[in-house]
Amino acid sequence: MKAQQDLQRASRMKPWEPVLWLLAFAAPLLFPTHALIVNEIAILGLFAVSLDLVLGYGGIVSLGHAAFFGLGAYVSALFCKHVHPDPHLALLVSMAAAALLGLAASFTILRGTDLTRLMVTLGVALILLELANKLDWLTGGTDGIQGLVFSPVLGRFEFDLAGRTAAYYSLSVLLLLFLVARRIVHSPFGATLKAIRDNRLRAMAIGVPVHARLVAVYTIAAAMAGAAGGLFTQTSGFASLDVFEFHRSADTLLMLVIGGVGWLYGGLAGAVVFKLMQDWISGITQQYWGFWLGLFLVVLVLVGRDRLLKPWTWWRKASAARPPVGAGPLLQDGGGSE
Amino acid sequence: MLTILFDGIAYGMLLFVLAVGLAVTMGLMNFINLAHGAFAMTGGYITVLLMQRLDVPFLVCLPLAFAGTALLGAVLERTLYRPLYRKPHLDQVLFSIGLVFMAVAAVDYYVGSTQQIMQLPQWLKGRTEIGSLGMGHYRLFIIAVCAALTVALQFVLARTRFGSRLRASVDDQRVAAGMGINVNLVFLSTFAFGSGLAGLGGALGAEVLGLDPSFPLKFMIYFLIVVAVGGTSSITGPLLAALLLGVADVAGKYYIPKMGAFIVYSLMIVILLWKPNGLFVRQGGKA
Amino acid sequence: QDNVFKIGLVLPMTGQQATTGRQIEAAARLWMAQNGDTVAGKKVQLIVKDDTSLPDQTRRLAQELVVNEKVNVLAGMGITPSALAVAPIATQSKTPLVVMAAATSSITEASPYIVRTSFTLPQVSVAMADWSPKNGIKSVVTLVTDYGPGLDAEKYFSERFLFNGGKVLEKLRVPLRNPDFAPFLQKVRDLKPDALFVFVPSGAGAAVMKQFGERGMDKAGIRLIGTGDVTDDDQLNDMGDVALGVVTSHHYSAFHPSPANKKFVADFMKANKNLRPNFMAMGGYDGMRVIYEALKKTGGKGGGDALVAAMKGQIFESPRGPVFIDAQTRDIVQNVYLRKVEKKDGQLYNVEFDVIKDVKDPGKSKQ
Amino acid sequence: MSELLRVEGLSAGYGEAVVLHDISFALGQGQTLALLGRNGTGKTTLINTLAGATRQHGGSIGLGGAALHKLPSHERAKAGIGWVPQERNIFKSLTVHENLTAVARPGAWTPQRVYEMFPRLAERKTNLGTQLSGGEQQMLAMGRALVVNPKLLLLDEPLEGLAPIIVSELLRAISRITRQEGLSAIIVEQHPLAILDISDSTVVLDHGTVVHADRADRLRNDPELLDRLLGVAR
Amino acid sequence: MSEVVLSCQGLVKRFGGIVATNDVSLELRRGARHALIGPNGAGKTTLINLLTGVLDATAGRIALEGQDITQLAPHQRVRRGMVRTFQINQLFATMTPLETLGLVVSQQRGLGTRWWRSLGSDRGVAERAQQLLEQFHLAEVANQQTEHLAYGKRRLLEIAIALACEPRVLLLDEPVAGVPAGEREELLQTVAALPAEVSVLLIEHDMDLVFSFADRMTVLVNGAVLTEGSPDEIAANPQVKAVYLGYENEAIHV
Ligand SMILES: Nc1ncnc2c1ncn2[C@@H]1O[C@H](COP(=O)(O)OP(=O)(O)OP(=O)(O)O)[C@@H](O)[C@H]1O
Ligand SMILES: Nc1ncnc2c1ncn2[C@@H]1O[C@H](COP(=O)(O)OP(=O)(O)OP(=O)(O)O)[C@@H](O)[C@H]1O
Ligand SMILES: [Mg+2]
Ligand SMILES: [Mg+2]
Repeated sequence: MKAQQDLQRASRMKPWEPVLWLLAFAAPLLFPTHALIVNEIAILGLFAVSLDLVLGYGGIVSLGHAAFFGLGAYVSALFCKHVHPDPHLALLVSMAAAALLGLAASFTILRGTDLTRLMVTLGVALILLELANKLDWLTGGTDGIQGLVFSPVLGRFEFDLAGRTAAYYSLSVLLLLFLVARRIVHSPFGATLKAIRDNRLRAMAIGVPVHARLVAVYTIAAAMAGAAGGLFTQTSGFASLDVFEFHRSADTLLMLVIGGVGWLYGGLAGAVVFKLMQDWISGITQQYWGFWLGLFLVVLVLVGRDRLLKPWTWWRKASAARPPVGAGPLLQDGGGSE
Repeated sequence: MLTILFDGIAYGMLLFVLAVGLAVTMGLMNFINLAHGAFAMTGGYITVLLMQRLDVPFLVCLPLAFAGTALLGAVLERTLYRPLYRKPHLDQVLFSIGLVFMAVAAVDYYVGSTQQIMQLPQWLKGRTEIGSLGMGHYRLFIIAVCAALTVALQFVLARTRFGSRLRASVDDQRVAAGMGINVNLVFLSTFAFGSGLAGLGGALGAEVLGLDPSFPLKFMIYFLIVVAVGGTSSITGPLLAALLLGVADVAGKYYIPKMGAFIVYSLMIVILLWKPNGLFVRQGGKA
Repeated sequence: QDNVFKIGLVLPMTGQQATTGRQIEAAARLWMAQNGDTVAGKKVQLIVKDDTSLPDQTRRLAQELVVNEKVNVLAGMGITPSALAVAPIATQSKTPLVVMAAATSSITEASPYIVRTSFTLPQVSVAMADWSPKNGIKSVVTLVTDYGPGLDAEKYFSERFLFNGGKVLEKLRVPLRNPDFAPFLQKVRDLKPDALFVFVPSGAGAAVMKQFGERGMDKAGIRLIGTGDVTDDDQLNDMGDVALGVVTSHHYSAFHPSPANKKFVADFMKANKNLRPNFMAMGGYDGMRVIYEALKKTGGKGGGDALVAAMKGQIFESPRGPVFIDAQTRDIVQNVYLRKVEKKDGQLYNVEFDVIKDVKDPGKSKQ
Repeated sequence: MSELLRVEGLSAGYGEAVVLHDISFALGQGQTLALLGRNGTGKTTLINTLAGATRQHGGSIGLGGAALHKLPSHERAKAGIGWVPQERNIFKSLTVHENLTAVARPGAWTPQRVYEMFPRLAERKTNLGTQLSGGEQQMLAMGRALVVNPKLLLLDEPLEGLAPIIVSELLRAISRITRQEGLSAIIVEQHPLAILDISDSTVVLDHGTVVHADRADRLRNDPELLDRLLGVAR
Repeated sequence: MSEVVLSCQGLVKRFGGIVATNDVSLELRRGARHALIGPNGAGKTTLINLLTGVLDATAGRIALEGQDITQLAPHQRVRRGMVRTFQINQLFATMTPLETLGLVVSQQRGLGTRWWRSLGSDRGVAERAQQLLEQFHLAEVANQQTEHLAYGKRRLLEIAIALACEPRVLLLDEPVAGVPAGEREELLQTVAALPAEVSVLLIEHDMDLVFSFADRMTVLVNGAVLTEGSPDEIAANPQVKAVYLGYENEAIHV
């Protein structure tokens, strides 16, 4: 039936998607010298996808997503140090811990304006940062937890210096969780999230339990961010305070916005663009790369993401101005009943 | 402890001047200008460089910092910011962070990355003791300037039509213009004024907060806290929020130094959970 | 390719620690300019990377340098977590890691390939704790930034100070991100110690001193002492008269009266638009020397193990004074000087007036 | 009767799209014009073009001798245009009173007089724009156009969502204002019969062009024509 | 008469000093076609907001099918069959009408928490969505983004959403505002054609429509119920004429 086909179209795998993933998995082989950055991008990508679930689909802005990343990182580190060096187990424990934190923290993001949410999420992350600093008997304070050795992935693949195992490990986890996220956003559950993002009042008026949905998606996203943090620790062998830092949340937000919010591949694209760009420019000018990165962001916004990243539109006339799609006004009350 | 209260008020006032421009652009113009700190930094560097290199007196530098930053704000508004008013907030975030990155690197390139140190005139360096209350002259000066500024701002926004014309323009540019409001001029002057305030704040704050190229990033969180807690719809909101945070921070660090950074963040979270729209919201309808 | 000797220098070149990176890079380049870039028939190549003070970046960059560039030596390391994060890579790849800045005591224990040419905080703090009781300071309050090096400084200073019969009235810790020192200084003022011992990262030193002066603490009879970070040569001149008379202990002063140092300072300033070298530059400069000497000795044969072996036990006359790389700990042994800020030729300098010779890192001698 | 508004060869639209083609008509001082047409024929676009809120592609607009089409939107208010947009567009973060004072110009119409006309608004003086009922917003939009003290009122479906009793009062008020104070008005309305009674002339649009322009009573008294042009039987 | 489905007693809503709803008691019977009229600002929209839980009442009780729902959250009331439309469109701007209706139908059928299958995987949902699209003349714009639709279409979607929720009680707030005269009748006919056991409460200022639709009317003035009765009683009531209809209403709606 046509309606059914139309409804399913969005969720169907596009031909370019498997190609893209094949390319991603080929990258560590094609560019063996860049396996480390592939690993880093995979982790950042996972983190950005997790933020996209919250921001792009749930409509909740957050400047404190690093809270979950950081918790995942530290839990993995502690697990390895005190319990068992198995990376898979550690990853699951990281996700569980982050999910618990997400569940608890989700109650802080239900009310208020976007600005409120920005600040509350940020505050939660910074408090965790302070905690990690103060509980130095557990976390090693500013020195962090260093020199961790995780056992081989799948019992066979040692984490090597060139970072190939790390890259494949992170890419696999990314793919797995990405597919789960993809399922979620195209499901009826995902549709109710979009409904909440677009119009909370109306979502309530068709019987969607807005708060319960937000709690659920926040928890899921937190678990994914926790996985990213776990990967971070496992592939680098340490966890230190900066996993909770403000800039980690902020950079991820930038990546996501660069790639496009409310589109799962946006987070991945943003991570690739941002990281490669930073690596490339800072290789050229170690002191002033910030300037060029900043310039890129400014131009990106002024020219428009579409026009900048799709060269074939350069010679077309600007399409008639239409209202921007994306996250709603930052300062408006997310609404709903008090 | 009166001295602690005094220090807290001075610190809060300083935060207020630094953040009030942001409250204006963000609260009234509904534009997320994370580059606010970059304007503050500009004001700071204008002052420091004028004093160091040209020996301009401090008191002359302050208005110059205001005017210089306001001019910069006006130029940027005309050239870069204007098309962004209609873009989604996240694009505004991206854009203004990009500006911050550029400003940080540019200052680093031209001035260097070391902390700039300002030499205050002698009459601002002293300290007056009245009983148990010790007041640094510079902090006294900050309080005086900020108080004057608050009164002036309050007057402009409450007693003139400018405030409501600005809000009208933000609510609906097209219709506001159709009702005879020169929207472009209103935005330009507001933005320039907000930037100027940031510049003044930067000039005043360089002495207490330090000044180096990472200033805009380092203090962005503080500005945002003040604006979020104070609410974006008035001037008194951010003022009281800044004072509250200033006093709480200073007193907290004095009495329970172990709690360090926890205090400000916890206070912020508690307030925002209690009053999600900030302490002071424009409500209307309370006839 | 075989004739190239690569040094991977990973440093914070941007962000709040940017000055560290600048000073070290400039000093390393100065060393190469003075001593040529061919050693033992090999062309020395310096590869600089910016880690923005993020340990995970430091680690990735170091790893890439080792795997892709096949660097012979890793060097730099602006902050302790960065150095610690790279340590396993040094071990795994048997690449010497010359730490030129990070100052926490334990770093050298993290890998047998780590050699340090900067200093450790216990080293300089203990010297201050020895000097002050002899000079009329019976009670102090310590004020340190709440992170690794700060805690080190606090611990070693106060332990030794107590041991020497002094009293520590209160140990204050300032959050790393702290805009205003007022409450802490007010607390100190109310406690009325003989002196305030300060350790803060170099940028914040000026602010502390100014607010110290503004609060009239000197007039209330409180002296300001600390480690040399507070009166960092990099910024000392801009601090103005508040800095005058401040007593600090450190291993290097740009005013160190030796011909080697005079030349070092003059050349450095000439090459860097009159920027005055500070102790960070010194760490970078001597780090390069240690690498060069090791290369000379081994002729580039024997890989990382040989290089580290050749670095151990080096003794030389550095611009900072006599220096010795302890073969056992691979940490630096050096003189620690007591200095007072004075005006010389219209410029502020840390003028040395006392010295404690051959100080080992007490963090290690403890165990 | 002196002429106030003269529109000649006007074409306008949004972005690249041209919605109105070659529109010409004139309106005298103190006169009321009923602007009619089916859904989506360009009535709102014409009103908005007069207010300067669309993109004009050609033609001229003269208001009391001044070339209105050369003025930016905000100067047209000064030149004598008072606009009630179709979607009301109350400034939502201003109170009722501020909505009026923010745009008021000196003249016979003051906020006070608006309150006398709509006592309901006086009771809601301190409510924010969003805290008004639909009909109250409509009244406020009308009042806001009046305090600009215009020569020409542009009313885009001003009766929508108003209670029947207010509708009749408002219609009476409009005709009083135009007759007694010399204001001209252009009124867009879905129910033609309601306004033809108080109008002097009509313009009917179809597909962005004028298909009928005449005295109002002609259309009022010709059910067949009404049906043909607007699909309004009875 | 048939049983009462929705009732409220002594509802009060205050905004600061303003009493928007003043001690309103109302009963809606099964299958009723009930109109709520009253001057602008009388509190009609506010009353609907109270009934549906968008606003919390200052005082009073609300019962749906005999159960007290005063404390229930809005979405819980929807689950019990009370659905509304909004005076100002409330749509999902970035979705298409098809997605919107697909979502509403699946939510209505209790599939809203399903996360592992796609939105279109349920055949019944798709069929029902398609049926609604056709019923409301939205089929040809089914795959366009809602925010780009013409106003009339958006208005239709607003009402289609409410019907997709399979209401047992339907509250309509000026459903035909902005809809051209010709299409108004048709729209209301769709509503009138709902199953007989569905109760409808309609707010509308177009008296032609109201009188042709309603079998019972309540008049609200200044937040309080002025009177209630059959259409004939209301039309003849001099008080209603004075405060709401006006004497010349025939002249307006010929
Ligand atoms: N912002 C816009 N951008 C592009 N086209 C538009 C815009 N607004 C309206 N249009 C188009 O212009 C044409 C005329 O629309 P307009 O709103 O002027 O009609 P109208 O006669 O006022 O209709 P209604 O009776 O529904 O108010 C329509 O085809 C519409 O689709
Ligand atoms: N949030 C609010 N704060 C203050 N007053 C409000 C608020 N919401 C509504 N009111 C007031 O309550 C009264 C009732 O409003 P309501 O929207 O219910 O009227 P209504 O009967 O639907 O009118 P209309 O027919 O014009 O839509 C109005 O006078 C309005 O100004
Ligand atoms: Mg129209
Ligand atoms: Mg209403």
